[in-house]
Amino acid sequence: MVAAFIFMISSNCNERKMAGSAIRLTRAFLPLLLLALTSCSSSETAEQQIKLASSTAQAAVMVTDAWLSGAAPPRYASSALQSFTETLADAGRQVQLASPSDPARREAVSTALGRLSSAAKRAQTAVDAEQHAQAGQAQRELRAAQSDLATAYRQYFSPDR
Amino acid sequence: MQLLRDILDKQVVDREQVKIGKVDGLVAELRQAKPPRVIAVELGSIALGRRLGAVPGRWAARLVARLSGKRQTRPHRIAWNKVRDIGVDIEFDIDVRQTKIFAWQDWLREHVIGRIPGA
Amino acid sequence: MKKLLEISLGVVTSVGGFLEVGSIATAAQAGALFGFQLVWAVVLGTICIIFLVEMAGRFAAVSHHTIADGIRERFGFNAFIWPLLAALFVNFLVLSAEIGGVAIAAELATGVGFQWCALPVAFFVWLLLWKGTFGLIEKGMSMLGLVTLCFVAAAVMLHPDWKEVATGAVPNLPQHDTAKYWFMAVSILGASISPYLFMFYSSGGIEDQWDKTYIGANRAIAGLGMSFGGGISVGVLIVAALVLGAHGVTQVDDYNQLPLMLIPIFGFWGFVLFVVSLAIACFGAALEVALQQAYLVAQGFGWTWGEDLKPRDDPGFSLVYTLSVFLAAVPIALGLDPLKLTIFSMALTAASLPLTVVPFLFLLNDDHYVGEHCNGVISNAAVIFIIALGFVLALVTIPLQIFGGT
Amino acid sequence: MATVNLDHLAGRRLLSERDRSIGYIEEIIAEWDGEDLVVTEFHVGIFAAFERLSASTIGTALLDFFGLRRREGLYRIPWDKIDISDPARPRLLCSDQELSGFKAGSQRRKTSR
Repeated sequence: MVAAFIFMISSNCNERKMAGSAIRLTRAFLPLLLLALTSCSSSETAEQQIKLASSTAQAAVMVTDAWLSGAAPPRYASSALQSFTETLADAGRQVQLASPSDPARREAVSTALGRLSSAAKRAQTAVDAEQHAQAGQAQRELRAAQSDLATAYRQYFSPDR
Repeated sequence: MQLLRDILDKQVVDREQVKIGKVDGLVAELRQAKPPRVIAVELGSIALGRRLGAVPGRWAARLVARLSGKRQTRPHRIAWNKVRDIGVDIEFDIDVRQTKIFAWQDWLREHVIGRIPGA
Repeated sequence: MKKLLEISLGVVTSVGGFLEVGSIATAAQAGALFGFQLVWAVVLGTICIIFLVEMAGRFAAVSHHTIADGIRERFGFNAFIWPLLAALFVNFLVLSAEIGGVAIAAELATGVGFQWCALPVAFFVWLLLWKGTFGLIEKGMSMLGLVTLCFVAAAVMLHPDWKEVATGAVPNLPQHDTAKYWFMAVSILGASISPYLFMFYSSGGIEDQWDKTYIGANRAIAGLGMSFGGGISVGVLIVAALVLGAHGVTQVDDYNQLPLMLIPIFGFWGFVLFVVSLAIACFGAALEVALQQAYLVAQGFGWTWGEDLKPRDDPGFSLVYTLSVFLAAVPIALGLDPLKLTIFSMALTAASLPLTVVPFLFLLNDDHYVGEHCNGVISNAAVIFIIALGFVLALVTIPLQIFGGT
Repeated sequence: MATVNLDHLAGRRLLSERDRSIGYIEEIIAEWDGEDLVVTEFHVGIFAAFERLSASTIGTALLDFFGLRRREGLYRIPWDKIDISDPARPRLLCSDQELSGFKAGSQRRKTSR
């Protein structure tokens, strides 16, 4: 973009040369752009996945809360919880794929993530079935698994051992 | 008058102030032992294509020929002696409806836009 | 009295034009992850857009030409083609994002997946452009857009620590997630300083038949309107910080998280308000961006244009917005995540700024066009600053996209 | 009748008789001769686009700022000293010696409008 602008100012000088450089420019930028687009999903580290999962779990708690108090329409709550379940499950898979420096620690994290994901799933089922008690239980489960995750996270990144 | 600065690329309007296009090209006549004389302005995609270079110019001409169904096409020209006012816009003493400049817009109106309800 | 009415109407209009999916999404993400730390980006972006909008309006009022006209006529076709292509591409992404925003609102309201809503949304946008007048689109939609003030109300009701908000208004360095911080700052700036906004504004000046008597009104509208718009963005940011961030929802990567901003404050009505705000803000912006695509092409090539004309009287113009709207709906209909697209397109908008802002420096000092109403020292300094900012943003966007992108 | 597109001359490199590059065509000056608008001279220099932009005060201010206005090598060449029959390859029709007589002084701005 910048280079294109420089062309603009030095402009009219040689139009065909300009067009040629522009093509070269695009050729240079296209891979970068593609890289930028694709890197969004692939370059996430375990740490980012855990942060994302923790945030998503909190959102699941909030949605369940909102549904329990009648503030969120069931359709929205259900599809939001479904989406959060998928995000959590996906985070679990990503952590599994992360560098296996210490399998025990990684296992703790991915267990916590699995627990979160299934709790979110249960919350969604409860919302679909309009069972408030179950939803409340799923919410407590989410909170518990959340603190598991926090512990596992601290161990995962602790410097000792 | 500075032709590139004050004429080229300026808005062209007809005598009814209808916006016709921009001055996409400027044609001069070469004369024996006399300075070149500006004889017309050119408008349209062919003139624009040519400004980007010979190759885009040929593409534009081929595309226009294909779309209009004619074998060969040239840029639209308005004779310079019709010029009436040169300001921020350049006004020509013509009526755009009597030229072929808006032929494609007319075609579009008749075949596409006009067929959609509510146009 | 009539002028006062004009001004207030204009202010309402620009408030409506300011807030769209980009400003909502970027402010929500920034607030959730960084609290009030990025308020400065909204403030800076708002100040920049005030200057640009004021200049675009003044240029239109004095010269009866739009900024796009001016770029083509002054710089020539061979130079114009670059900002033209850049703006068409960026606007395409933004339009797509706006259609996606309305589609998300529709999904939240009805439960029908957003990709199924994209084409119907595009159809409604097109229908309003096809049948509506400029006044209807500009004033009608923006009046409805005032519903977004609910974010400001929510922010006030949360009793934020205003001193902390004010501290955030001063640029500061991040304590964590450095790449993400700067990426968000770039996205917020891109969402605030949108080329479509000031280019559309100058076309609007022509559509509303402004002349030199509007210079004062224009100044007031630009200043007040954009400040109010920026105020609403800050409102979104505060709400996101105090609701989402405070509950530990720091990564707003899923549009399902967005309604949670207002639910804890207004209950069920919070959900409704959010959906309505999102739908209206994005719908209005979609109308404006689609029109801007048509303005850009028609003005660049000198065709007859005007939203008040019947489509059969400016077929070329009508064709451009028709194609723009439906093409932009395609990525959403194919299931591209609207939130991701929004953030990406806002960063790209920021990167495209130099191409569209540099011409201001020349056009607003050209006595051929603006005569005695050319830029003063302050305005010129502002443009030069924005250009410099634009260059920095253009240089950092791609690396940040890779390292800090969502 | 031989015609030529003046717009194609914009920004073209001008070569001398001995294929030396003189500069780029920055501007074409025309004057009214009765009913006719005739080309009188060409401005040839090292910057192609700036001539157009110089219509704006900031344009000239920028040029001054970067010290580009008192550049060497801006020529104002009369119409009959350049062969423009092929606008993609304009050619100078006079000797280098004659050319140096066309070098513009600092008062060159006066031609505008």
